Amino acid sequence: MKFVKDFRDRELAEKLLAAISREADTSRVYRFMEVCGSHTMAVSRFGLRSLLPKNIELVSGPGCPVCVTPQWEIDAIFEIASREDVTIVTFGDMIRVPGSRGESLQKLRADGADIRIVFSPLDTLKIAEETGKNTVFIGIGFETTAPTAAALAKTAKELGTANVFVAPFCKTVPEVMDVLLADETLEIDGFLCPGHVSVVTGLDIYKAVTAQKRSAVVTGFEPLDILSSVLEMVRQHNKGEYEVKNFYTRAVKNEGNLKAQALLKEVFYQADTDWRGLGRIPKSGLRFRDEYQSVDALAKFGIQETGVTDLKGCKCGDVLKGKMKPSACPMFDNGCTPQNPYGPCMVSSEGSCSAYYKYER
Amino acid sequence: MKFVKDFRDRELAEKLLAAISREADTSRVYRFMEVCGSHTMAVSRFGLRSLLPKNIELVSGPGCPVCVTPQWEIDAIFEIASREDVTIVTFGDMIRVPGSRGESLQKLRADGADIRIVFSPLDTLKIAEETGKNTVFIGIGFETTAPTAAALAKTAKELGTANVFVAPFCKTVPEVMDVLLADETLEIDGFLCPGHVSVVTGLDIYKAVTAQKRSAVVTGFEPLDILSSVLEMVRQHNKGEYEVKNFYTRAVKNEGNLKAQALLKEVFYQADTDWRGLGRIPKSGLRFRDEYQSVDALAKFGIQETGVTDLKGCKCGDVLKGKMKPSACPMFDNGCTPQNPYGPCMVSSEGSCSAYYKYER
Amino acid sequence: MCLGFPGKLIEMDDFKAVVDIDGTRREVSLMMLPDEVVLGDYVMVHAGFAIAKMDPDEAQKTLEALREFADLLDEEGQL
Amino acid sequence: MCLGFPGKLIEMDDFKAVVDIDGTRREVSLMMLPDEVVLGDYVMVHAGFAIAKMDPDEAQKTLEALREFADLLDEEGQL
Amino acid sequence: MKKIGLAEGGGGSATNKFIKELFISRLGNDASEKMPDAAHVETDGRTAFTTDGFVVRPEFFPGGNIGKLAVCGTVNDLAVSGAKAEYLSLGVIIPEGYEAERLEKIVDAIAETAKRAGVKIVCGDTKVVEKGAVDGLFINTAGIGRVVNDWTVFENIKDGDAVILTSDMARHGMSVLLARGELGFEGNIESDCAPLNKMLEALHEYDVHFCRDATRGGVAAVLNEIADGAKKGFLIHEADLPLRQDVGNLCEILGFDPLSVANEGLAVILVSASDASHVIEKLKNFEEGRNACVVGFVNGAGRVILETAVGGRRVVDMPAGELLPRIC
Amino acid sequence: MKKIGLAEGGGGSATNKFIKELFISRLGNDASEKMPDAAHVETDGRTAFTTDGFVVRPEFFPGGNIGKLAVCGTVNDLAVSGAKAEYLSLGVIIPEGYEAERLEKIVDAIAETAKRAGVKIVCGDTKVVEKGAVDGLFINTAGIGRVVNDWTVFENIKDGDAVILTSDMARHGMSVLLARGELGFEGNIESDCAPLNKMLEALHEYDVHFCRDATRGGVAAVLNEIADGAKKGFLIHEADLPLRQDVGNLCEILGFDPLSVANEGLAVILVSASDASHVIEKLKNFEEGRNACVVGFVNGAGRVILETAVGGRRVVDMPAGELLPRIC
Ligand code: SF4
Ligand code: SF4
Ligand SMILES: [Mg+2]
Ligand SMILES: [Mg+2]
Ligand SMILES: [Mg+2]
Ligand SMILES: [Mg+2]
Ligand SMILES: [Mg+2]
Ligand SMILES: [Mg+2]
Ligand SMILES: [Mg+2]
Ligand SMILES: [Mg+2]
Ligand SMILES: [Mg+2]
Ligand SMILES: [Mg+2]
Repeated sequence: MKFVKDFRDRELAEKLLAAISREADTSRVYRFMEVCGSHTMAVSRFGLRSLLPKNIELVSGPGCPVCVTPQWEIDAIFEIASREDVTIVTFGDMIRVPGSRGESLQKLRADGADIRIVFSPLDTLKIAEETGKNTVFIGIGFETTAPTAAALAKTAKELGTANVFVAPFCKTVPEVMDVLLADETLEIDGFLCPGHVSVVTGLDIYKAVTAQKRSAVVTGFEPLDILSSVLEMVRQHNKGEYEVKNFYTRAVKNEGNLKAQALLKEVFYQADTDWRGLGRIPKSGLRFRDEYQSVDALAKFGIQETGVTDLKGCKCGDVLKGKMKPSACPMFDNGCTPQNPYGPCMVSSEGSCSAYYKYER
Repeated sequence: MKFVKDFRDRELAEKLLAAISREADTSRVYRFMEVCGSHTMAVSRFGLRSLLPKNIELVSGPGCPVCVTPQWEIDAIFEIASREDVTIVTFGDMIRVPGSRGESLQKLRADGADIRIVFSPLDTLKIAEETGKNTVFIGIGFETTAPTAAALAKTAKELGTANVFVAPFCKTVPEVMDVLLADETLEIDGFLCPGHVSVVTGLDIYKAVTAQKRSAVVTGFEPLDILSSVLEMVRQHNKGEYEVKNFYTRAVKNEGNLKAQALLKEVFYQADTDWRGLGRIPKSGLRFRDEYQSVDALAKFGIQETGVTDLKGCKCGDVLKGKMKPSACPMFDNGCTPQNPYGPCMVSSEGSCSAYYKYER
Repeated sequence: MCLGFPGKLIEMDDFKAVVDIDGTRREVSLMMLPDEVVLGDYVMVHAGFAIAKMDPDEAQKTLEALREFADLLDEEGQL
Repeated sequence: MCLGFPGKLIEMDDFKAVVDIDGTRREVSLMMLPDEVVLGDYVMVHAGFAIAKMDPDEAQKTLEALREFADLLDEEGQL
Repeated sequence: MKKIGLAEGGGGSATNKFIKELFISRLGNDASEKMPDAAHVETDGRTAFTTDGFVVRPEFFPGGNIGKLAVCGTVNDLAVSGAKAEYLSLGVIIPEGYEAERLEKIVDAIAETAKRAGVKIVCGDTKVVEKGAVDGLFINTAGIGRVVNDWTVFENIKDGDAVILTSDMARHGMSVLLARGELGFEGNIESDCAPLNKMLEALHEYDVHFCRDATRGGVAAVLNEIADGAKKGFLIHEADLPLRQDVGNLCEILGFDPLSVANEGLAVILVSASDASHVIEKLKNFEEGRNACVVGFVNGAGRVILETAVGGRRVVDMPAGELLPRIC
Repeated sequence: MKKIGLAEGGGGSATNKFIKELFISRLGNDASEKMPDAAHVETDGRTAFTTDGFVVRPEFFPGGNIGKLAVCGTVNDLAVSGAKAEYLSLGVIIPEGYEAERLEKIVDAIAETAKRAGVKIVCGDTKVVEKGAVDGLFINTAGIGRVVNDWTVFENIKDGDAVILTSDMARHGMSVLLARGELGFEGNIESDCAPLNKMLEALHEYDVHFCRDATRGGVAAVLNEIADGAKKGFLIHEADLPLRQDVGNLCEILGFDPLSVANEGLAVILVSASDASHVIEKLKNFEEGRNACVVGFVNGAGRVILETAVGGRRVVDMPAGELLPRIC
């Protein structure tokens, strides 16, 4: 793929690794967080952790949407999915997420629920037309994906489609970063900032990071993107000078995608929402504005926020904050595996626990 | 089965056959018609034709309801069956009946039509409740079956069921017998009269037969019933004295079943109808009275009588009148077989042509 | 025209009954049956309806007539 | 968080386009794309939407910087 | 209530676990335990090979279930061909959402019947298909066995050969019809579904001219197939046909000819008339053969003729397809 | 447009006609023409026996159809086990109303593929099921063949053995995914579906330690099964993995690991490192093996390790089940 292949060059990667080894101070530990689950996946998939010096730790952050969706939202989805007259439309990521009673969309489908996996939220429209049933798109994700859910809602509304609904469970990055930064026990030196979220948001949202003397590098998902960003963060820390950097200039503009930002603002407002493991975070979620009541699955199905009731024994909260490695959770590979996930971090293949299980165990 | 086994006694049968052989005048031919298709089936199934003397011919009459249903009624059924929102409920007899374009309920079902085979018309109610679709019972048959269709119509009406309909294609025996008797070319000496039709109608309907110096014996469907009736008819002819006889007294009362007769009168009126091969016969069909419009499939689906347009080349008309043996039809076993029936007499397994094909070819 | 079979009444209310045929059972409607019946009676069943009470005496009479006729033939030595 | 891929625009109207990825094609919505694009341009696709025009100059710059840096290392003999 | 999901069919660890726990633990043997691509077994000389698909609904019926049937059907096809049934394959197609417990019962029946028949299930395959793709379980079995004699040769059939039915007729078809419940009848008819191989193997000491099991299409289909293949005819005596009273009655009520109704534990055997009584005696030593009897003889004509209970004669034709209950 | 009806499955004359005209005329041979209960064929010594069910949707996809697949799958299972594929059974489950012409195309593909593979279809079975019972055709094939060598023995695997893939990966899975059309992608990926038996038979002159075809679950599943069964590990080099660019891209776009995607014409072969180049050379003589290459080696550890394109290492785990396209 163009824009991809060049950024996987082994020779350059080796040189970056050599530079990192050379420049990293062996007397200290560098802890960098991949905010984005896709960064976590890329790190694992390319085996980058095995290449980095031992004193550079990459920890996974809150950027797997499936992982941070609270139990009550997941249970609400299952409740809707169990209705006879409903078709659920979802990304593949949601299929294996376990509910509080062990159910999942996969199991509900086996029980007869009508559940469709799509690549684009817009595919919902065609499915709704075909089935004639109430068709509910499960909107999860961050600023990258949220506009696509907004686009579906807006299109359905404009078309006057009566049977398309969107479950508004998208979340926003700046607010959760604020929470992480506000945690005094958080031992993170820098953030690999999510490349595609940044395509939409632009760079300003990371100022709070560098203000706290932590590095923030917006970057892509290829080995050279990640390794050069790690090197940059090592250097910033060695120098003690912190600055938001854009290492993904081929896609990310400083101001972000203004059209997508406008779409988000038009359709959603920022509401206090619950994050698995992180609790309720003010203004961190996207709920429908009143004008979009007619496509709001929460309104249609009378879903009530029941608050955070997390899974007993699951340490996702600590894992997401970078306080605990997945393998340190007592359930890891002991009642919680990708085949039979207990906590949501094990479900999404980019969830911290799943990625650890698959590639690092 | 009680009331059955005793009437299959081989020894008695042989004695009856011996008596028939002895009493039948070898210088003449006796031609008796089984009015009822079930008699035709019984004659074939027990191989009675092979046992009777050559000069006693049993010919099949108009008593196979599938056989005499005109093409337009069959096509109308197929038209209803092809509708998306319809479930057809039928006796198994109708499944293979070919339409004017080669279609059949069997083929329509293979194409996706919802077609259910039942033992009782009342089973329609349960199916209608389960599917919620417009559920149409195909009412074919004579006076034995017509009251069961009437009972369904009446029950559905009383229950206020909105999705149960009956196609009123039942016919009556006296009127068709009148037509046969009026045909001067008809060479039939006597009639084996339908046992179960007579259970409902009683015996009076056969007076016209004996008035014409033809015998009429109401009888059951076991070998001894049939053979003793043949013997009786031979004797009546030999004596030249004709009298309606009831050889099925274990089931048939002289006055018939008054309750069933009343039910028929309440629900249906006698309308001129078309008979395959016999043309339009005044007052020979049962159509719904106005009070039963709400369950009348003809009204519901706007079915128009299009008149008789019979199958080219099919000699069913002559076969039904006893003027032609099935094997004399040029299509018999030559484009028309039970596996691939062209005309309706080949479809019903009690149809004259089918019975001949299966057992006498 | 009309296949029928004689079934024995083994359960009954005002509107419907269950008939038994040597171990096989089916519900039948009584709404068309003109005769009084009791459990143990046989009815002719057609398309799920009892259409007549079967008369065992008449059956017996018919059979006896046939047998007498046969005996007569035997005596006459005509077989 | 957000898998994306760069696709080449090979068909286009005001609202949607078809992108090609080395022979595989998909329709994508353009309703969220802020940039002017022409056929042959590459866009970043996420969940069926073009979310950004890919900038080949920037990609080139990034790569050149990396290569220069590597050459520098070589020259320094630090590898 | 555990249900089978698509993951069990995806070909990864869930599939392997599912197959090991649900199938291999019940059916396992040396050849199958390591789940090789193909089992390697010992054969010698001529080998019989057959397959059948099983789609019966309902899956459970009096006298058996689809699993028992799947073993019997293939074992019997091997046995009637004159072979000693030895190894079976097992292919199962399972709809997403199928109850695990139900599947276990069926696999238990497979294991039990295979044991009773003395055959090993050495290879298998499971596929889980999307909910809605299928309304229940489908099973395929194939079987191989050592040919002892070839009982499939039409040319061996001689005029005068006795026609033996090893069991009474029509029980399977009528049992399943009752179990379907659609026509509103209830009864006590059990399917005759049984492995016939042990019994038929005992006949290799006799000169069996031909043998075939009378499954779909019943005895009528088998006799017509033979008549067609061997250019021979049959005279069969209705009075001698083994038929349970309730089975015969139900056939009559619905307008079926019991000769055309399916069996799953009935073989038609042709032997010389002089061997017939010995063969019958041998058959009667087995539970499955206790109703065995001679029902007629081969003759030169090309048709199957039935002498009826009252002495008349009629043709027994090849059944035309689906059996349809009649009312008129 | 002729359609298949229930009568074709009823077991009477309609069924026999249907089987003769649609199947036997295309697939017929001495063993099957008279439609015996079981075919009798010649075997000798050890026999390989395998079965597979085929439920692929859509039934037609670029590079093949369910019929071609049904022959390849079973032929390949025999071949990778070290046997010479000889005879196949064919079981088909057909929904009422299925288009006859479509079925004919599928049976034609079966006939053509069997011919190409040099195997005979000697026995079969068809079942027609009620409309609504199933959404399309299901096929089962079982196969038998003469064992030449046993390539299924985990104990024969040695540290240092070379891992050969006979073809590039993931084409079947991605071809079918595209053909399903559900995710809205279009492409030009053809399934790799092919009979590998002729090619694999040519390897019996070498000391093949182990062989398995990488179907459901892909190469990842096979390597993990071997690692599990043989208590061995693998080091595989991502840079050496044969993978067509468009196939790899589509996998990446959807978040799939191509190692976990199904193939239908790819075998994993383990030979000693010294034999590897000769085996590769031999494989490349065949169209199906033109992309054959060594992708890694067996080592002592119990895991499958991939050295990635940039030199990192990661575990290749057993795929967990259904492949799910990811977006996040
Ligand atoms: S291993 Fe499982 S239980 Fe533990 S934190 Fe991860 S997802 Fe939660
Ligand atoms: S043989 Fe066929 S075409 Fe001729 S009269 Fe009979 S049904 Fe009609
Ligand atoms: Mg991102
Ligand atoms: Mg009658
Ligand atoms: Mg295999
Ligand atoms: Mg078979
Ligand atoms: Mg069979
Ligand atoms: Mg398999
Ligand atoms: Mg058989
Ligand atoms: Mg196999
Ligand atoms: Mg296989
Ligand atoms: Mg078969």
